[in-house]
Amino acid sequence: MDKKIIEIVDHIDTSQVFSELSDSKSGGICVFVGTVREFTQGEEVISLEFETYKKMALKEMNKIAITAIDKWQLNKVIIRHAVGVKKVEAPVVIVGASSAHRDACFEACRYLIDTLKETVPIWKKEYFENKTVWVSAHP
Amino acid sequence: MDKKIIEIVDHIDTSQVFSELSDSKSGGICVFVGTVREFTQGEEVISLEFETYKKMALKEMNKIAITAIDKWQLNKVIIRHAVGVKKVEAPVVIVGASSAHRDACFEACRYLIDTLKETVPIWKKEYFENKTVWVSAHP
Amino acid sequence: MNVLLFGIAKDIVGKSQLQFSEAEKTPETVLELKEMISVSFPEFRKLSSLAVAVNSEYAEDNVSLSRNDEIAIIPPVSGG
Amino acid sequence: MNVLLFGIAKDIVGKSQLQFSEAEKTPETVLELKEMISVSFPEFRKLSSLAVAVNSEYAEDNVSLSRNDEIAIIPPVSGG
Repeated sequence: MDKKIIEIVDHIDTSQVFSELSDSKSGGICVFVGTVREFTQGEEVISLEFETYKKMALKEMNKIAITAIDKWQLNKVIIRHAVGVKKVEAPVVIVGASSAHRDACFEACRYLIDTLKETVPIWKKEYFENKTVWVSAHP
Repeated sequence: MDKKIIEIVDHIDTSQVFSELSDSKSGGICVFVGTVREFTQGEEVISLEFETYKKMALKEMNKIAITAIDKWQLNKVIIRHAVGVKKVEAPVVIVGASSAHRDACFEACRYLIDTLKETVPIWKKEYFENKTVWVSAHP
Repeated sequence: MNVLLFGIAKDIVGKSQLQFSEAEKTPETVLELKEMISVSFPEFRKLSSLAVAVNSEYAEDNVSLSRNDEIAIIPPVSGG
Repeated sequence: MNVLLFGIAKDIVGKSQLQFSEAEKTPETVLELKEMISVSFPEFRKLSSLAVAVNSEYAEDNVSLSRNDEIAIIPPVSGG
């Protein structure tokens, strides 16, 4: 079975992730979920909208997963990102790693989300009451 | 609603944890699950058995949660440990933290599991083919 | 030559693809493409960064472009 | 005075509680309790560590014990 789950989906179901990462050689599983926060810099967010260059995003997510599996000898990895409009509290990204010991899965999980945010072609637009903002677009 | 979920249970259901930690003020949720690994130091493990001094364990788990909430300004925390006999791949502990930004939930989650392993009165017995071992009992 | 546009790049140009017709001069390198779109749409100069992907891989400024490549403008990413 | 036993402590003593009858000398401090059980059951000396809880809180060696306290031997913990 493949060690990697790499997906871009319309809706993230968080309930299955520990089953997806379960492995008899693992003693630890670390998962991070990014969710829509109600306030950003004091302003109320109504929703977020995610757009992607899907073909390239999957390629970049795959590179991140392979690098992490290799570096931390992971048994399983998941990187799943949502697209479309997401309301407050909705999960927008889930990344996770399964390994023999906990150091590896914690470090790998952090690497997965940090690197995803740096390299994967996904764009987030914040909807406020009176404006919209493409996050990080401007200095 | 209380920010803390502190429990000792017979069976851990991992499917609800992200709902349990969901919070409109949170942008990140980090969860660690400890599972039964098939091999330890090259020997095949048949099962693990967990025993606890429940009253004291809940008190210690509560202290850990309060310290973490205070230190990392968490919105929600969960510490749930299983007792009884657990087979390979079964979840034995789940800890998680929900916070505005991801640094806090990653650091807090690591603190939760590390401190639980140091201070909470729970004991693990490994069952091998021909022997049983109380983990960490001897130098 | 078609250039795919995403996120704020799509908003700046006002459509999801930029087309260079057969008759037009087309950019020969990534750098030339960046310069051409920044002249036509000065809003690109205000972005935190601007990358280009060729055949769905990040491409350095000196990479050559051909009509059959899948080319995309990659404004600052913000997933997660 | 009853002393609760868990994990390997229960295996060493062979039961889940240690009882000091009214007639017996009972330990007056945590340290005295540790010494008494280590004399009666030398296997305790081989453990990585040995702690005592009084009323479900870790107690230092100098803490006094009374008959009404809930006292427990805490061998090295290994949760998680």
